[in-house]
Amino acid sequence: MKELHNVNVAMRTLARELLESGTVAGVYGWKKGSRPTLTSPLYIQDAAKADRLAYDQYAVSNLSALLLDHRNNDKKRAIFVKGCDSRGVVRLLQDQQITPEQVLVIGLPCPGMVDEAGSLLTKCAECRFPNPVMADQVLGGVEVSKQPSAPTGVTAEAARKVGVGSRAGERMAQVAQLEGKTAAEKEAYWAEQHDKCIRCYACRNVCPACNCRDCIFDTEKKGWVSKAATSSANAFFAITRAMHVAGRCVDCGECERVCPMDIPIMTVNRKLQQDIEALFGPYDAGVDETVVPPLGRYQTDDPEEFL
Amino acid sequence: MKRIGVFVCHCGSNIAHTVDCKQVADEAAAMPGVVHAQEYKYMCSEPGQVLIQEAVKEHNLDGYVVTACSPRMHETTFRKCAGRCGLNPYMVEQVNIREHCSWVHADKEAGTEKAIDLMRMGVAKVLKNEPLKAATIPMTKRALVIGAGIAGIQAALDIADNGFPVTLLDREHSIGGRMAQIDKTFPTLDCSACILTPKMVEVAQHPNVELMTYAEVESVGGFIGSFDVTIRKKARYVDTKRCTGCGACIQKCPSKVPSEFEMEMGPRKSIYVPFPQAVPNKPVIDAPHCRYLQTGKCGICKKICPTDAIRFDDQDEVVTERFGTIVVATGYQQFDISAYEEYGGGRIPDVITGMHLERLLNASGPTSGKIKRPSDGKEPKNIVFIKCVGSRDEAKNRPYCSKTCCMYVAKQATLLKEKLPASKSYIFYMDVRTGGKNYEEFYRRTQVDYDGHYIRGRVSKIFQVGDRLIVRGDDSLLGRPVEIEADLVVLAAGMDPQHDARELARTLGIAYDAHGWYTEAHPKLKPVETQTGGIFLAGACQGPKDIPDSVAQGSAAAVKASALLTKTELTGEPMIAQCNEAMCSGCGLCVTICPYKAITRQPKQERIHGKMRERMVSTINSGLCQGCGACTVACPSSAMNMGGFSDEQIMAEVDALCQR
Amino acid sequence: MGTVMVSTTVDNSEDFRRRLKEVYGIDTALCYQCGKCAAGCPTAFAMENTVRQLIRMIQMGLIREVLSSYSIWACAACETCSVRCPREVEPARLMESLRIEAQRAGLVSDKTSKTFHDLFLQSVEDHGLLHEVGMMARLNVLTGNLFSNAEFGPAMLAQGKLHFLPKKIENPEAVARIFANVRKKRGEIK
Amino acid sequence: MRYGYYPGCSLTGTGIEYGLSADAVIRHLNMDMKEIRDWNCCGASSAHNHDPLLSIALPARNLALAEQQGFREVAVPCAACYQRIKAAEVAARDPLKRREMEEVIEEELSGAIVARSLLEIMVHDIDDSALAAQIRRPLQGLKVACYYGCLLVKPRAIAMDEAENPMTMDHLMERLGATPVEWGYKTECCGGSLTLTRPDTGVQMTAEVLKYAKLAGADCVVTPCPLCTSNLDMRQGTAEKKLGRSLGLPIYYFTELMGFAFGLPMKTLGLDRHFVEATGLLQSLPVPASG
Amino acid sequence: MSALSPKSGSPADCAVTEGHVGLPVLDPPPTAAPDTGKTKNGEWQPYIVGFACNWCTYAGADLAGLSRMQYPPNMRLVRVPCSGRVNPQFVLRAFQKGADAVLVAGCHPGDCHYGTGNYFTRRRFLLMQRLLTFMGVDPRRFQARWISGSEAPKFRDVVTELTEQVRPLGPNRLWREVEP
Repeated sequence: MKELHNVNVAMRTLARELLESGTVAGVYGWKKGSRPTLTSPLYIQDAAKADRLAYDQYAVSNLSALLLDHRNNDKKRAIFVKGCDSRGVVRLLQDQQITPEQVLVIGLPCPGMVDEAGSLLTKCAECRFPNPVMADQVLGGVEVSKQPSAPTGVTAEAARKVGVGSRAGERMAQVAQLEGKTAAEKEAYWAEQHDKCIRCYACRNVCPACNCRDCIFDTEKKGWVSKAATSSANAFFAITRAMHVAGRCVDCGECERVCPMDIPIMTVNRKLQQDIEALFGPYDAGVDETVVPPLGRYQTDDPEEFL
Repeated sequence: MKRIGVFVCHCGSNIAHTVDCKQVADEAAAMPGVVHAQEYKYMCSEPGQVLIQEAVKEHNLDGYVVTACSPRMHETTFRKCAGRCGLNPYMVEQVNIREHCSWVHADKEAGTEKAIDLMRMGVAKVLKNEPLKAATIPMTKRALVIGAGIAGIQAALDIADNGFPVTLLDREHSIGGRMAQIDKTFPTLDCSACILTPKMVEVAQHPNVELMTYAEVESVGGFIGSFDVTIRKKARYVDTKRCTGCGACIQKCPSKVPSEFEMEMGPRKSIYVPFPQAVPNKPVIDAPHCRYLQTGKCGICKKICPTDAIRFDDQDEVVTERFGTIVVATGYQQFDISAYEEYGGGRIPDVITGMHLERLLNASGPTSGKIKRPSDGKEPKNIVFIKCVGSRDEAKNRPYCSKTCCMYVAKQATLLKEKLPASKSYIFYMDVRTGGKNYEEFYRRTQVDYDGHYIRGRVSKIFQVGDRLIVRGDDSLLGRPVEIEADLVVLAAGMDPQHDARELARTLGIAYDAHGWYTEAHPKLKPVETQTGGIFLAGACQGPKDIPDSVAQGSAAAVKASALLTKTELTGEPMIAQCNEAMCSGCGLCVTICPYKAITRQPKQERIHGKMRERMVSTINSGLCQGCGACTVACPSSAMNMGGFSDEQIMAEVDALCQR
Repeated sequence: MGTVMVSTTVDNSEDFRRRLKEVYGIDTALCYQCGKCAAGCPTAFAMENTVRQLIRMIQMGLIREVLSSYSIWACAACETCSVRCPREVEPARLMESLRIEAQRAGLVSDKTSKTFHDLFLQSVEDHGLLHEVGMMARLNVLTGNLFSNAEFGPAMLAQGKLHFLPKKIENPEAVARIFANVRKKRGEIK
Repeated sequence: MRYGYYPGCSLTGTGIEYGLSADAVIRHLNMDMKEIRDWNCCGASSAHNHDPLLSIALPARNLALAEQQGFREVAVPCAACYQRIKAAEVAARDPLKRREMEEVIEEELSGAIVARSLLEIMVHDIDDSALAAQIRRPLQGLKVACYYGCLLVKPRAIAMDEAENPMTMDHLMERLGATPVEWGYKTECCGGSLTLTRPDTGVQMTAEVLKYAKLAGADCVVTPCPLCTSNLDMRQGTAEKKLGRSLGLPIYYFTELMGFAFGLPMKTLGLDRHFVEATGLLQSLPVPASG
Repeated sequence: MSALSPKSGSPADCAVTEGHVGLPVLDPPPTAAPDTGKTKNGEWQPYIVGFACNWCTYAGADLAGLSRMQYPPNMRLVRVPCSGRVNPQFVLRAFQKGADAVLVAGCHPGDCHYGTGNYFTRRRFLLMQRLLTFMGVDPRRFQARWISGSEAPKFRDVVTELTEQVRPLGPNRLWREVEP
């Protein structure tokens, strides 16, 4: 992508400098994969490898959860972020899993991510935060913004052309469509989805909000739920996962992307986002780390339905 | 597997009437883990308890279930019973087959079935019970009262009379608070100073009371039983040990400053006591206004002082002291009328507040009790009172009623009529609220005997034309706008929390509402307690209050504080949160949700991949935790658990109920 | 003065109050009748019922009386009441909504005001701008006060304040379409 | 370009002297300001009595045009226009409302553009020294009653200054050398919106405003609003009859006084186009010693 | 495939495929655990698990007993210190183990013994209720109520209503654990 040429050069230079100077112990970014349409995560600790860094419209992976590997480490790591990724970093900061001293966030302009066929990902069409919500540095002229905003930086025009954010108003369409169904239809739909789950936990592993040291689905000790992939246990897993990230999900869509069974996980997350907004007022997780997530606070005049 | 006993109580026929107790016992005996099951007429009776104790010994029980009445009734009984035979009291569960079963169901078959389910639930739970022990925390037998207004004075006196040492702290250099500024008190019209001054002297002379004036709380650490309070004693520039309070320095001081106590309607000196009856009656130097401290020239006070008490090199002193309990009595401040631009925003000299009028009425005030209006010293004829200024006004973010204004306006109108018989008081009100003993009667006298002219409506605007004030209001009873040409307007300014109330609350770790009033633990049943153990509230810091209410609350808070001080140590709740530090990721979600601030993130040293690392984990203060369990649900990894109501116990109960 | 059958009037007017809330965002239940609005109202002297009383009448269900009152047309929309209202009822916006509702209900008592506003908007719809002279002249004709304000004519002419021919903006159709679109949204056809 | 200028309908008609003096002052100060092309009437003071949507849609088109033409702010001299345009700007901050507005005006609206009154721009954006440098004839000894009217300061959501005791114009007058009087009628309504429909009511209100200005010892009244001015100026004679006393208070736009202080010719400023003679008072002011 | 999926696939894939619509609720698999609600005279009875806070609802239930109020024997109460102690996972657990309905009950907001616990309960379960409904659970099967220590009649009515609301729904088989 020609708009990103200079950004790529700058990324490599910056990474090299950061590693050479010892400012950071490692850098999270992407590299070109085996196919032109594949841009996959890369972690480098060696300045010599900085030239492998690459960033384009296929760099869909959100790297923020990888920072958890170093959560009890004093050394600093640099991470390149798109708008959606930056919210994952804020998630980790707010959850106190990393400290600002442990991470150097470098914001990038997002051209809108595309699939192999070159069409814009739905999540990008629905994107409200194409710009980093926080960054220590930025490349490509992108502007940091804690408000929903239009794409900025060198790819702003390209992003606008492919329609980044153009369907932000319709983010809840899938939720609304399901809400319109009968209880029996919903039950059948979700039963089918839950039955597919193989409990690989890929969704959890990639999620910046799933940052527990010990996940309740890994420990048998308390016996919350069986590890077997039965419909019952899968439903328990799906709902519990959703409730654990309720009000904390940063809407990056990685869980659904990595699901090998194509379970519409984000539909559940979006449903919760929608209800949280309707019940407790507007809230975007992973934007402002000083605002406590909605389930960690209350208003005495919250909606009352339990009378 | 644990060895469990089950004891089925008949409660006479109360239970046995609808529940086949024998069947319950039989079913129990068949359960895995149950080694003994027995029924008896009255389990709570002495023979019943003996029976349990013998069974515990005989069958070597690890725990037992009593199926009987409500645990709210006899849980303590059966726990103590266990304690007497060497069993940990928390290895006992009681299930309710009376209130929740036999009394509410007539069908014996259904009743028995339900009783069996509940019994199974109890057995399943007790199999997961762990012995619990309450932590004890030492009690420092000393109280701190913050704020020495009438509520704080009363609280300090009562604690001291109960025999405990108490420190009474105020940031001003005299105690007395707002009440000292007030002229006369409703509804009796006795002079405020006449009833307050004796109390001020009494508290100052009480052997159990230490006065700490001109001092502020900087930080509070610790918890109930041992609060470590850091206090800044501000520099007074006067050695109180040498000073005799003769007042020579005050007389000779050449620098005059508007007196805060007199609402800036009269002067004070730079070395001053705020009012003549001040306690302690020893002056301080107001450094920003002192000529010597600012310019190095003057020093007259030092020259004239007969006891050489002036210390220009005095410094703030910071001390940390330990107290077992704290009473917060920081009071209120008068609402700042500058928010009411439509009433001149404080710029019109003859538009004053209620407290200004108190000082004008007071014989020792700036006008020696003569009613002179501030602009030209003229005696006013037409006086307008406006109520609910900074009260019941959502647009000014003061939706609440300040509670005292209706009465103080009635009082002031009465006093004005006494002082100026030719004057006329017009009182704009929305509702007249006179709940209180002899209050309504007082209001009636203001209207009937003292010619108070009440007009129902709010005033929209006041503006000045020449030396007159044009007051435009609505008479909603008449249905027409009205205009009054007034000489003096008194805004019945409401009560605000102290400007720094929130800051102090955060220091103390107590809750406050949207406006900054401190929140009591329960609006009805715990009116002087806070959510933080060992900290109590007295007076207007909790919400607008008049003098009688403040005094009553001061005494109430003192009783609560004294009750704590009688103990040498406090026993905590045994059923409290427990953190599994190995699982805890230190995210702090539990910290924000805990109503008692019992959870803190603490560093934990740990060997990770062969290296010593430090990571943060949640730590529970067993003295503060009350066992609500909110943290257990906030914790996604369920590192947080709760003794007596653990995840495992509750799951076992659910399983037992369902898997029949 | 007749007795108000409150149980009937209040009940029958629920819909109107709900409409005020939903369409205009005005909740009359907020009002505690302090009268600060009326007391500061510069046109109260020209009203048969003050704004406070109008709100009370709405609370009590006297809707027809309110909509057909002259008072709502005497309001100068100065917003003083809204600025001072302690309960944030926004009486000025209420008066505005009552004027709109009065037109909807065909209960306009002040025909001059209605004619003025109609002519004003007609001028804007036609030209994209207000043509002051044209509007005033037509107002006088339609209200039968042929020479109202005419005394100022010669002086204004001399001062260059009167233009007899209406000006137009470059693209008056764009403005006309705004009117048409609003009508479409309201389900009205002109 | 920073400011898009929105003159509004009155500034070529009843408020022509406002138009002339504003033009002259803007040009004199060499401000980064240009008229918005093809602007339309904002709908004041009728649209809001007709339909809430129409009342924000009419001004919204001007905001959209200003955005398209690359302006960052809209400068509005007329107080009535300011109130309506600001209301549209505030409404457009709500995405749902903005969408509705876009549908009606058939133009895109980003919601980012800001409407400001010419008065606040003159006071806040032009620094003291730059203004002082322009003053040739300070208004020494001129006692002015600053009359803001309603529309710039009410309701709160659109207010450019405090509603009861605004000071923006007072500060400007002080900087021009005049002495603003303290008075209670700065924002009391003059009845401008009623003059055509209920002239009696209107004139009564006008008379009250003028009376209190006179009582406060003012030599003249200064305003930022063409409706107020035409009312206070044109109907002063009727008001005098109503009050039974003569007033003789010239009514100035703040831009006229700025222009005069800058030394611009009275004619350029439209000072000869008043009902109440307005040139004499200014000419009587002491002339500063030259040099 | 859903709206967010970056992988290929047409939006039509999002919808429930036609074959599902109109099908009855999942047929119980042959190995499903028996219905928990026992039959009485051959008639199925709803089985309800209730979580009650110690200070209000449990006390309200005690008062109902003291007042000898009669209500259906279909609910079993689990005592918890505070409704804020009720983990949504307990609710799921009850459904897995065969409960036909679940009730969470506590003090009225503002009256929490611990000050703030039930405010969090309210937020948590407002949300969970909507999520469960979204997943096809009949909202009558999961309810929350505020019942104070003095509201014995309310406790009686809630139990009665809940029982009667669930009865026509039949046994809940959604998410029921299959016995090994």
